[in-house]
Amino acid sequence: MDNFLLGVSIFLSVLAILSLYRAIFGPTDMDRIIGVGAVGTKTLVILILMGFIYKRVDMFIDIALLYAIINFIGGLLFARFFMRKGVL
Amino acid sequence: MIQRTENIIIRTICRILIPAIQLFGLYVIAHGHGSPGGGFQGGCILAASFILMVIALGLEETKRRFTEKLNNIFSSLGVFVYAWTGWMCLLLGANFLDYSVLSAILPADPIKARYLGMFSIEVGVGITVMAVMVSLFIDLVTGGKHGEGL
Amino acid sequence: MAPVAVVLISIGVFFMFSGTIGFLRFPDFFTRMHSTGKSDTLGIVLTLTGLALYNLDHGLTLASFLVSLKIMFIAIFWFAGSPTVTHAITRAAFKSKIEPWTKDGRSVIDWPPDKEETK
Amino acid sequence: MRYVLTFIILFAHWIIWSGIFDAYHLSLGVISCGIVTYTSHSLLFERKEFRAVHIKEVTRFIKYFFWLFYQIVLANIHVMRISLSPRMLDLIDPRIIKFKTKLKKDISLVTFANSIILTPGTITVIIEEGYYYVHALDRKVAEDLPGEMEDRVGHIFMEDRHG
Repeated sequence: MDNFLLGVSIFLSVLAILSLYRAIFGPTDMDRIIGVGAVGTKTLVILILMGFIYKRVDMFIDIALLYAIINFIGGLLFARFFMRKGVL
Repeated sequence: MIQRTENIIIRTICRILIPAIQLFGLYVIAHGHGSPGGGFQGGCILAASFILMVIALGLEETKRRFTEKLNNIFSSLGVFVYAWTGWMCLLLGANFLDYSVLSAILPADPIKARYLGMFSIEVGVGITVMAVMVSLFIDLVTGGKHGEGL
Repeated sequence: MAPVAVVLISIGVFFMFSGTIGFLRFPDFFTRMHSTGKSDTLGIVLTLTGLALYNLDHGLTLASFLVSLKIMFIAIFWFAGSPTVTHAITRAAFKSKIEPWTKDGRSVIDWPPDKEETK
Repeated sequence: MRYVLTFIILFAHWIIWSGIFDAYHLSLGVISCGIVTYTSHSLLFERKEFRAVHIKEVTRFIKYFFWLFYQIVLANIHVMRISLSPRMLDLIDPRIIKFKTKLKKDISLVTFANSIILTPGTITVIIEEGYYYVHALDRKVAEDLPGEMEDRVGHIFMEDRHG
């Protein structure tokens, strides 16, 4: 089972790197934002998987929840920041 | 002035999520000994909830809830708590922040007193970090004028 | 519990994979938003449900049950938060005049379409 | 009343997160929940009084949630087929459609908008004066709007009876 979880987290890392392509080369600013957001979703799952692999789920779960909150607030703030002269 | 968002979705969801985020920040401060986190991290999460409030309800409403005066009081209160926890140890004849001697004035044995001293330090750090982060954010987004911005 | 968890995690990861592929292939911003905002949400919810079930596999104690509840709490948080972020970014893009990619050039149409139009 | 309700909800969250049940941590939990209740009770509940109808709303919402999850899975498979297909550009026909809604309350507008967003193939772009602007990925998903989902959301929050 541990090997399965490890494989899943490696696969997710590959997906995160693929999403990073849009974050770097995205034609518009908004593409970059959702690229970063997509990397964030994969990182969230990887954090919990790491908790299972290191047998410290109760510890990593707090970090994952914090990561989810930061991702949420970051997305909203970036969306608001890149929309000039407007109210979100 | 950062206006209240006219967008129903963001306003409603933020209204529902802000209390949960604030409670999570307090949880991180209170459980700093047994799980990752502590004063600084918890203070940052509390500040994040206020940033969310600025997005959802606007700067004016946020300032009515968490006024400039309250902000100043909080940012010095945290340092006050931190410093006096240290000074109490000094006054009781030990080193700065050597909590175990606090058992002389607290109804607890030295191990429990060390625990409580650590907790009060974390509360002080958390309060200061929250207040300073919020005022930093407001100053940054408005260019220091607290008027136009973002 | 473990086989169910494996199946759920595999399906969730597959949804995330298809979301990433769509994210790379779709032609413009709005269509990319479709694939990354949605498939990732369903993928995360399925994966976290699978992990919560797997966590209960080591023996049902109060502590492990609470940890599973916490994992489900993250899933619910994501379920409420992710559409909001998607909406905020799409709205910001629309307001800052990013043109949607369409086949016939008419980006905004009334719905349901008029009778003459469908003929 | 809303103070009590907020406190109970927050304390349930605290118990799930904390997982330590000695007097010290529980008293910290009571203090923290008290602080958060005092600062943000008006955020969580806007209305002041509660009636028995609102319990019914919660149960209906949970029922609706399962139906929505089923729809999400169906629509996800549809979008997955599009995004993995080699002839992707022929299959999609994206456009922004605009339709009038009959929902009025804030909470039902938000629930409907978030349901539209969670169902793949459609994103709510703007809500303006009773009009929804929805970006749809192809014609098939656009034809389902507003449709059954709006009726169900209106049924949860009792739009027709002003409950």
